[in-house]
Amino acid sequence: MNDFVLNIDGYEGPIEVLLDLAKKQKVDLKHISILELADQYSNFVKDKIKNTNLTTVADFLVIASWLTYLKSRLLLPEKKNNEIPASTLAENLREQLIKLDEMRKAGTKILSRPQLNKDFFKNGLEKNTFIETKYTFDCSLYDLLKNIVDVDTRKKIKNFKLNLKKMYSVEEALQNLKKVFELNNDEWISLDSLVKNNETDNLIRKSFTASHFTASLELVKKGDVNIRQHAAFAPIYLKKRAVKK
Amino acid sequence: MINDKNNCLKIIEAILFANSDLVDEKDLIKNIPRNFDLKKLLKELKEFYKSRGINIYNVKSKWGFRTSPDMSNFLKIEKNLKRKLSKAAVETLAIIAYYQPVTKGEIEKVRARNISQGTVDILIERGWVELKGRRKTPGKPLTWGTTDKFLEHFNLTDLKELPTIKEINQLGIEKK
Amino acid sequence: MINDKNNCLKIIEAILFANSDLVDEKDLIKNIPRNFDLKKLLKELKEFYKSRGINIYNVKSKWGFRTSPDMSNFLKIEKNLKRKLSKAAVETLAIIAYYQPVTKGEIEKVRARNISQGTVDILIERGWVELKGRRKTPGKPLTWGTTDKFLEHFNLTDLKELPTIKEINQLGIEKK
Repeated sequence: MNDFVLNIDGYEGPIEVLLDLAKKQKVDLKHISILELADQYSNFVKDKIKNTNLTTVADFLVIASWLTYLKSRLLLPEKKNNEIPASTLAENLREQLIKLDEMRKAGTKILSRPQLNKDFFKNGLEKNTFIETKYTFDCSLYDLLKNIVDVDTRKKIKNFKLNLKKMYSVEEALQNLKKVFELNNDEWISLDSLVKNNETDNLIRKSFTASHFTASLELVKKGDVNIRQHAAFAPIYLKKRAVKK
Repeated sequence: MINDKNNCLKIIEAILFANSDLVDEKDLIKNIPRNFDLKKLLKELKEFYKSRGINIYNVKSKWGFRTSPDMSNFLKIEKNLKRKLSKAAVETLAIIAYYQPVTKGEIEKVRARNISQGTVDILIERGWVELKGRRKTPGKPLTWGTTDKFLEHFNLTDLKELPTIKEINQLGIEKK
Repeated sequence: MINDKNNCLKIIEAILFANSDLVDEKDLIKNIPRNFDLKKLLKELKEFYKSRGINIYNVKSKWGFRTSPDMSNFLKIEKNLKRKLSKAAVETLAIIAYYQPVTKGEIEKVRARNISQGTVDILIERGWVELKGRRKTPGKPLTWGTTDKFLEHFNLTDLKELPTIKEINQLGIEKK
């Protein structure tokens, strides 16, 4: 359903992997070694991702290459330029992992609370006689936004279809060519001459030419028509083939 | 812990409360240790709630909570239940909010289907949309727009606070 | 007869009992004589039911009866169990709960990747999070926050009842 959710060993994303690996270092997250983490992570990626489709692991690989870059910068003497110092990047990563760890614990804590309809219950009564129920219609901002997106999308699709209608399909071109050859069966006709002179829209002219060209190749294949062109980009001529007795 | 009388009473209270129908003694007894006399516990509870706003009530062997009968005069409480707007109404509201002032014809064009008067009526009744005067184009069609009550309901101080369609897409709200 | 405190308590009990949804103080107050302090009465009732099988519980100014959470083992009434939340959804919920009002960008800063569409949608569908308007900073980003339904679902009367991050971290250390 969702292309972005990847389950490798139950992980939903690289940051979760990083957090678990960092915890394996068995030190306070504040003091984890980013160098070690980079190695741990690249081993994880090598190990788990070997047989997985490349496009689905893009997220994991991006982090892997970033970590390799960070590692190399941490190992080399820092250059004096405008780049953010590697030590700051490492510190940011530590902080992020700490925050994620906190939020994971907080989430577990929330979910471990008593939950309505699981651990505690409302009154089972559905209706009560002395309550006069008045219905008011309700709509949340989210409902509203969801629907405007929906309308907007539909509008776009509709416009797109409208444009399509003007295009010529190969089927139409075949019908058209058949009519032309019913009336004219012994002269070479240029493909360009079939385009309506009053058609000024360039896109439609192109569509007409393309579909009629494809259709004429189809007729040639079937043996109904001969086709001829003197040179590349020269006009293309068509002529009905005489019916053999 | 379950072997304490107070706990048995608590269990019975919770079960009676959570069930809309009366609960039979044979279903209650499953949750009570054997050394307790269920009938006695139930009578004790009934006594406890006798003078309160909710009473314990039974029909033969079936038990439940009910509001006290003498409370009925005070219970003319008006309950406001919220009912979801229909898809057509939400869409119409969204179009009015985003394209106002907008004519009925324009709404129909965007929705690619007719809107019934009922749909607009619901929005008017709710106080979210109103007539905004006539457009100065041929035919002088009436236009619709949203009200201050609309802003209030959606916790907006200004129409400018509505997210743009681009922003909504970035929020990752699911498109159908 | 209504001018007696016990009667006021009875009326409140009956009303709270008769509504399976929480009842707002402003609806309760209509049924109570002016010379009574509703808040005080509600607190008294809450205290009275504290150690029973059903408790009085509130989310901000809304009140109701709920079975006591300690009774959950005896109440295996099977209501449709919802699908388990993904780790990503739980983390996102925690971030929204603790850092609200929080922007999508801020959530992503902790989670390090785009929050997938589905994640927030699932939380919205459960009614636990909602849009909370724009931040008054440059760019005026939209923010997310938790709802009263979130509080109600997790038996919280107020966001302050959530353990602080410091407390959570200490819990983690204890485990080791």
